[in-house]
Amino acid sequence: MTDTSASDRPVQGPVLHDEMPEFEAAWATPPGWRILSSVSHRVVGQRFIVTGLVFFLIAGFLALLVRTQLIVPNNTFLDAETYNQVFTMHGTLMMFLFAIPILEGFAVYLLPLMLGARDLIFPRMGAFGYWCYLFGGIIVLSSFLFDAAPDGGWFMYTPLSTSQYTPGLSADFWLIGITFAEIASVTAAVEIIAAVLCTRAPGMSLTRMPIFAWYMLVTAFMIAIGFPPLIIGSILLEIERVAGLPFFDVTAGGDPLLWQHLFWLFGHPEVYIIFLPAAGMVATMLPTFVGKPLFGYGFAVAAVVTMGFISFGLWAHHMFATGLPTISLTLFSAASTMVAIPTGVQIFSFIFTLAQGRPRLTVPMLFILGFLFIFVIGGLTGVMLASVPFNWQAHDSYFVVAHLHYVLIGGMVFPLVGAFYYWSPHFTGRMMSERLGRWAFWLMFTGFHITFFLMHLTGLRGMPRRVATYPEGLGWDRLNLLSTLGSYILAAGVLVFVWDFLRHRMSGPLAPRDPWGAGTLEWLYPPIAPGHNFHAIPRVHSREPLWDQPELLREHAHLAEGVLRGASHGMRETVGCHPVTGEPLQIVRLPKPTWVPLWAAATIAVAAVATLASAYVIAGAALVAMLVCFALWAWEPSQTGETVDTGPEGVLPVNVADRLGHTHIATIGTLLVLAALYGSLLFSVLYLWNVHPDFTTIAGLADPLWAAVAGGLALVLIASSKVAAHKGPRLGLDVPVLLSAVATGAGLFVAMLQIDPRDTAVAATLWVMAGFVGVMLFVMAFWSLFLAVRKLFGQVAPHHRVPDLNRGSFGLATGVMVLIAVVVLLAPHIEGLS
Amino acid sequence: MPDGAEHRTFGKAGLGLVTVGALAATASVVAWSLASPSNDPVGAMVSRVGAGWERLTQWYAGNPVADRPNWSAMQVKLLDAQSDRGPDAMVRYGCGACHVIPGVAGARGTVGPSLAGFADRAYIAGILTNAPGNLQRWLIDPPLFAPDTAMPDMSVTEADAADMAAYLLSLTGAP
Amino acid sequence: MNGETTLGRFDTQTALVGAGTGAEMTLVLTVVMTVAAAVIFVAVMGVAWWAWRRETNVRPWWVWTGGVVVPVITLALLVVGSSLTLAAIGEVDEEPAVIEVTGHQYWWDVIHDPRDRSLRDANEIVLPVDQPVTLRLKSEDVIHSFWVPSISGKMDMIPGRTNALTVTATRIGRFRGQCAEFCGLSHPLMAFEVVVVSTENYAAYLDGLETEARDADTLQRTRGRDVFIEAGCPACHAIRGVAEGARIGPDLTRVGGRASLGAGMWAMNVGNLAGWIADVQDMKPGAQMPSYNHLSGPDLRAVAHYLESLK
Amino acid sequence: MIHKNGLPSDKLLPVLRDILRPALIWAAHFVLVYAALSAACAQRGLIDPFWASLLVLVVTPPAALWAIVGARRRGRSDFERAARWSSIISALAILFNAAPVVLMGGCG
Repeated sequence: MTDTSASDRPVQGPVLHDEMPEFEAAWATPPGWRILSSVSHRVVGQRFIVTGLVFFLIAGFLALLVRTQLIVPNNTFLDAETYNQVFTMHGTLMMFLFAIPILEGFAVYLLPLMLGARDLIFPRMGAFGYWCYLFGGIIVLSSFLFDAAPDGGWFMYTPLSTSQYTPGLSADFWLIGITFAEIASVTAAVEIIAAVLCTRAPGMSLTRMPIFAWYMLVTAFMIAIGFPPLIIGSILLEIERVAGLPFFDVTAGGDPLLWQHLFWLFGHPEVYIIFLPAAGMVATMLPTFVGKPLFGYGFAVAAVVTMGFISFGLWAHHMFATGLPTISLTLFSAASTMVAIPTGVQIFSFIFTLAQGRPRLTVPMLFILGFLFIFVIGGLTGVMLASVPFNWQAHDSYFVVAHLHYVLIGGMVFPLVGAFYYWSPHFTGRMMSERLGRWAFWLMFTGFHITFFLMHLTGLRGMPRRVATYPEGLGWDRLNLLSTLGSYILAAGVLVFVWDFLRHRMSGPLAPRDPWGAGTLEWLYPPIAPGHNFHAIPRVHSREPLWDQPELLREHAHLAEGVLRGASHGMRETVGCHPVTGEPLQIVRLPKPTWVPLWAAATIAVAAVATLASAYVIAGAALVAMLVCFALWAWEPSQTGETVDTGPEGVLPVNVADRLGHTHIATIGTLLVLAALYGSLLFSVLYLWNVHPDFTTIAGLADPLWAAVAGGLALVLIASSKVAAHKGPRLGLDVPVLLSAVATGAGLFVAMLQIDPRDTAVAATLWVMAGFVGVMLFVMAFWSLFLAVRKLFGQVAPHHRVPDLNRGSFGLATGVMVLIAVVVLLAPHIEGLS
Repeated sequence: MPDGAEHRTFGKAGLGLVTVGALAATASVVAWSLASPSNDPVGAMVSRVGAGWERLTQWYAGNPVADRPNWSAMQVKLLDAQSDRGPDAMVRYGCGACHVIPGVAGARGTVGPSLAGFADRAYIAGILTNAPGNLQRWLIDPPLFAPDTAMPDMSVTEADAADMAAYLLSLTGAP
Repeated sequence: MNGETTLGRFDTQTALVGAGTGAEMTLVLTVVMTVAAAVIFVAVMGVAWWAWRRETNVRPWWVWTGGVVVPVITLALLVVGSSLTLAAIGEVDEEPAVIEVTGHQYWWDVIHDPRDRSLRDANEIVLPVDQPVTLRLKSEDVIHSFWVPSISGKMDMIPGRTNALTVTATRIGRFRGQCAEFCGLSHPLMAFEVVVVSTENYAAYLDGLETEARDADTLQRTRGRDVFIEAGCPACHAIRGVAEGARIGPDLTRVGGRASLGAGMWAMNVGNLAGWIADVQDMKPGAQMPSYNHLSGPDLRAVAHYLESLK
Repeated sequence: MIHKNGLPSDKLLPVLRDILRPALIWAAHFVLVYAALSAACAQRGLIDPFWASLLVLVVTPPAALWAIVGARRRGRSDFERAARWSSIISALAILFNAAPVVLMGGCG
């Protein structure tokens, strides 16, 4: 594929416009400022990427402030308060507002192109996620303007972050802004799951999927399960700060370690959530430059899947020094070492891919080699840190700072910069500079090692992290001086890259079609972005269609053979597939540009800001407005029952009402997130109950009779929503669902009234658990009411079964959650447990 | 274009040379950063170079160092005082707890006045004229001259007081 | 005792010099793991270099070997080795003495043998050489972490819990420790010293802790003691024989005898003491103690001299 | 040599299950071990450490065996290989989960 003969060379030149005016008009991006209403994955993905890059530069600037403060001992460049704000915001921005969103941006942009879809499967949700991310990020950053920047560390340990030790709004800015921005991550995760499983080109079975899609699929599942613990933790902490409920207060049976458990249940998988997409980029770019497929695609898939699981079993290695029993330490120590196995498998897959061919040393390849070099060191120090005695010395010292930057910069930033060089033709139609790229690489590589390698020594010489200053003469002076100088070199490398990125948009050489000789489908079109994908979606027969199906590149891209050529009736459509086999299953109708996602996100932003300002009436009003936005969002009819002639694949139904339909898979994904949220709450209850036995009897017990009644009503709810799903849309079937949801909530509320949430942490957590179930029931009630109104207005035809099907699954889950809550509430009545 | 094979790189010998050089540089830098402060060949070299540079500039300014006595400097001279020992002594006596003193580690106290540009002051604490001997005696026992001062007598030795005074009188210019 | 200041001394706060059994065993583990990691790193890079140069038909068992077999053996050794080290660190031959250390923002309250609450000191922990001591670690406010790198690894101090850390110091000397968990504004200024002494000196030290504070023997010191009481200092600080009972701030019975002031940060002398009393919020932002900048100059000096005399 | 894409689509689902199952067994086993140790070694002291250890020791071998059965799957397509890999990695991880009970006595 490197030595393509002249006859195989791709046909050059841009897409001919006006080839299919109806198709191109249907997919046109709105001009001017109305582009803000665009929901196209290309627009949304690029927004994510650019915004993430801006946050990266801000966070990097903060890092330079940190390094400058530490350049000499006893420095007074920043005072302690500012320093604490700076390092807190550095970590926060890098982890929450740069790393995850920018990788999701790449996924949002690349996945449909790689998978052979015309857009991401829920375009409005992608746009909504972006606005949540942007508004959340702005809220967090705006704290600087109010002189209330968070200063409790990105980990926000209680009790330091409670209102007693951090009065004022700084911690609230963090909790509210970050939780808001996390909505983006979670929605994007659900969307990626559905997109990878449901919109692939005909013939693209799971074994033929580009490896990047596998990495993103696993990552998306990890986000769906990994982020909820932190969301729950943040909600608990915010409630404690605002309403004084004692979740983390030891005098009422709360526990500061509960926060640490919840935080690291998120925080450790987070590291892999950041690493995996970047490794997926490596696995995508590497074969291109070697000219051979990835060695051990199956190895990599197995490794990524097992890694996704095992990474959830290591969270407590961030808590080795908290006094856990030795046996728990050993458990987490052993589990932590095990994650090195799937990591090692991937690394060797990459290395042996090199051995399959003659690699070309391009700039992206250079960054991949840098990734290998740095990440292997970071992985080895990570294994060292899994050893408990060593961890006791290295924990919270500069050794850990060194380790985590080796893992995150080596494992994520280097592949990311390589990815920018690799995929930039997609964004601009031009190539970035090989020469500047080499400068950027060598400056970053050298600067990185000077900065962070020495920190291993600084840490072992006893320097703790997060210190605004240090006395001279303890052996840290010169190491810090060198680290700071190194950080300037690293920053210079980043600036060269940014300069090249800005510069090449105007003056870079025009990119040819498939400029690197890659095999994946995103290079089918010449990289002057046409704003729409796939005039016709080609059938794929292998993982590298552009290598194995040379006919795809032999003529102009818009002439390529495929299904669904052109548009029907000016609608945006793409092919929905069977999740496993990739065979066409349905036609997915996609929405046109709309302002609703922006409005919906804006209402949440207003609610968040109003909460910060303690204007709870406005916050409530904004949440009502949010419900209106969501109702508008879902108002239009579901179009099930229509059919489309796809050409080669025959006639396919639109939006099938089936378990394998894309909305149902997304419903399952959403339920996964909700189950993880609920599971985090149950974990909190059990943890507090197990750790503070003295406090579990003080709070009253729930009323057993009413709890049992609520449980019975939950069964009615399950039955009625399932019946409605089975029988299809009828107005009369919505009424019992609505009533049973409301009645269940009322029963649960009455049962809870005997428990005073201010008494103990367990009682408070039980109330939050009941509140969560209440929100689920509210959603069921609102959903039923909404469906009923739609039916009254004739928006739902008899064959439009999709909404009822999805509500049926949601209702089942809600009912099960109520039943679990009832069991938890009734259990203390059993002799001996309380 | 992207085909990296055509890019010129170092020759084999050059690559080896660069590698060895980089390794040697890394090793020496790490060794330096780990050495104790008293064992500082690099620092010594830097200060030798600095001193040489100073001599060179003064020679260039037509003011040979050794020839003419520097009267303004002589005025400040205290018996056996070494101004470069001043900052150390000040750290030991805790002067920085109350004063901002340029060049003294951690000295950013705001209890007393900043001592930046001290040599330009006319009076010490508004009581004694700012002369080397006065300053030395003031440092040894401030309450002797100003019974209501908050500055305590810190059992400063004669020699330390001389060093500190010499250092303070080297602080010129606006703060 | 304070001829040599606490600061400016190299190698007193490093995990690379062992002065306690925990640190020494961990250091061995550290060296072994570092060497192994270096060997593995070179080997992996060697394979990568070879893979870059060669074009060959790759066999799956290569990935098996590199990715599973070799790592599993190495990791099993690591888990067993570090578990054995972990067990060995906790092992002691004799009944350990008990010292209770409580973290506060931003200082350390030390009680020798918690059964007798009167043996209090602060910010300086004296340990007998070659005798096991169990440190009972607590916190009064936020999470702190107790870390003396030369003696042992760190252990967190968490409100509502008591963590135990058993250490055996093996070298006579002074070793610096520092709070290792971010605890607020003056977290970097929360250090302390561990003084390891011979068994005889340790007994003498404990005896000394039981005696009352030294008398105010000069006019100025007497005035200083009176100012101490008049200004309300006994609300937080105890000086045995003068003002007892308060536990909010550090015990000052022997404050002048400590090598450092402000939790291991400044040398103990009249100058620093005066500056500290007059403007503690500038020296240690966020500390619980207010700045006593309303004392007259002579009163300030008197208090500083009085406290400095308490050895 | 590895046969890529060698798997007909209708055989894909069982292989996929074989990739996922060992990891899910690992997860269940990990939760069980964590729960047993937490029940035995936290303040409440719900069960005796001895029974917790015994439970872990009893459960681990069958869990590891059950995870490893996927490795019986023959076939040279790389997804069938992936199932073997997943089995072996998960089985090893399950054995490592039992390490604390073997290496430490009681709650330590």
